[in-house]
Amino acid sequence: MRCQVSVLYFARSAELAGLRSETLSVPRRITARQLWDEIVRVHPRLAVIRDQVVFAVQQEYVLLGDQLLVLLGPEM
Amino acid sequence: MRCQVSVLYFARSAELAGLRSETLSVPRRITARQLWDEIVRVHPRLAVIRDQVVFAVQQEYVLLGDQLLVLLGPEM
Amino acid sequence: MINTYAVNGRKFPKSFSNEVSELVVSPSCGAVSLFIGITRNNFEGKKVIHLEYEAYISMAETEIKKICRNIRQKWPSVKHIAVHHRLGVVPITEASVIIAVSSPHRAESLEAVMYCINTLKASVPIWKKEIYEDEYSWKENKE
Amino acid sequence: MINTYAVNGRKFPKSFSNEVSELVVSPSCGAVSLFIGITRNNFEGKKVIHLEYEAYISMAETEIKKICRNIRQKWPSVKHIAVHHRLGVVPITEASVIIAVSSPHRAESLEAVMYCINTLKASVPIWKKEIYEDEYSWKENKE
Repeated sequence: MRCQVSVLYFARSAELAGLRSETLSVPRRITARQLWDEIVRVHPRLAVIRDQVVFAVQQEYVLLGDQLLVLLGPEM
Repeated sequence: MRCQVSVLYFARSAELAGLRSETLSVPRRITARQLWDEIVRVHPRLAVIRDQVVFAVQQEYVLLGDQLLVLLGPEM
Repeated sequence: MINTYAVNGRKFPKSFSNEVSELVVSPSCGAVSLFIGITRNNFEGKKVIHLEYEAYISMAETEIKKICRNIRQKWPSVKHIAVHHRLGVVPITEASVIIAVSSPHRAESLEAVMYCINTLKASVPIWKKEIYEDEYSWKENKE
Repeated sequence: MINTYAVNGRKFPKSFSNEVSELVVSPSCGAVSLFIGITRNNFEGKKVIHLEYEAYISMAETEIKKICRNIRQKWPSVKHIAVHHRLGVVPITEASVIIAVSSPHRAESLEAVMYCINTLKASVPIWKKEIYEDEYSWKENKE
């Protein structure tokens, strides 16, 4: 099962992605690291900031690890 | 040998002494404690603040102890 | 007890630090402490032309709310807290962030302001772009 | 590097905290920290009507000069220091003392302001008379 998530980009990530927000379709059951990888698949230039990126889901910071995300709202 | 010193009173000590400054004649060789005692002899009401008084000679704080003061200037 | 906070592109008016400090004054408080973060003209020896701030505004405000909550837990006597962060271009010698905290005695407001700016820099999603003479660099807002 | 200090009976003008913070702003400084000491309406449960400050002015300025010297030894990166203490009657919610310190990075100005107000209270010959509804009390300026 997939769901639509709204992705916001800020600062350098917005410059690398070339846009500030978009909607992506991703699996509903997904880890933080897998979600990042999905995003990098769409925007390969983001790969360079993997080690510095600050990542938040539903306005909560998450590490790029194996924890499973609960994607509910439209916002990520 | 005695010398003239100018004594300034502030806050509660000014209220107790009933004046804000005066000139006293005191021995030139005198300890801090003796100097305080000379002042209290002139203004007995000051005795009550002995334990709280902040005492400065030539703009330097001194404790009411046995150290000998060097009275040079007119100001104490 | 009032928390005032704002993260937006509005330029701080002249004497804004005064306005912010007046926001937190209270008859029961003997102390107001302020911190003002200002664009400075250099970073690690490079000449900075100006800074440009960008935020995830709604999340930034949520994080500032958390900081206010933590301050009130750590220093229950703190009365009012005000946090204002400007976004967009901030020229040299102009303020980008102003924090003010009031409390009955001085220690609490001083410590709370220090905690507030340090935690804001560490946890609030605001980024700054340092514009040098011929290049620029995006930073987390840590410095 | 400028030290500005004054201990006198002049009432602080409106937006004085702003003026004092502007005194210390410098293009090389990213941080200005301020402390404002204010007359509050109570002391140990007693209702305070106003405070009255008195100082041994020349010695107070000498002691403040010493504090500035110590700040520059402890935090060599500190740029400007401003210390203003008002004397005479200070009504509730009005400021009696304003301290501002600038530095390139925030830690130094924050720590220096904290040191400055703590040391000022401990070592500068300024006394305050707390006027209650039906009595008064002279204090060293420690609180």
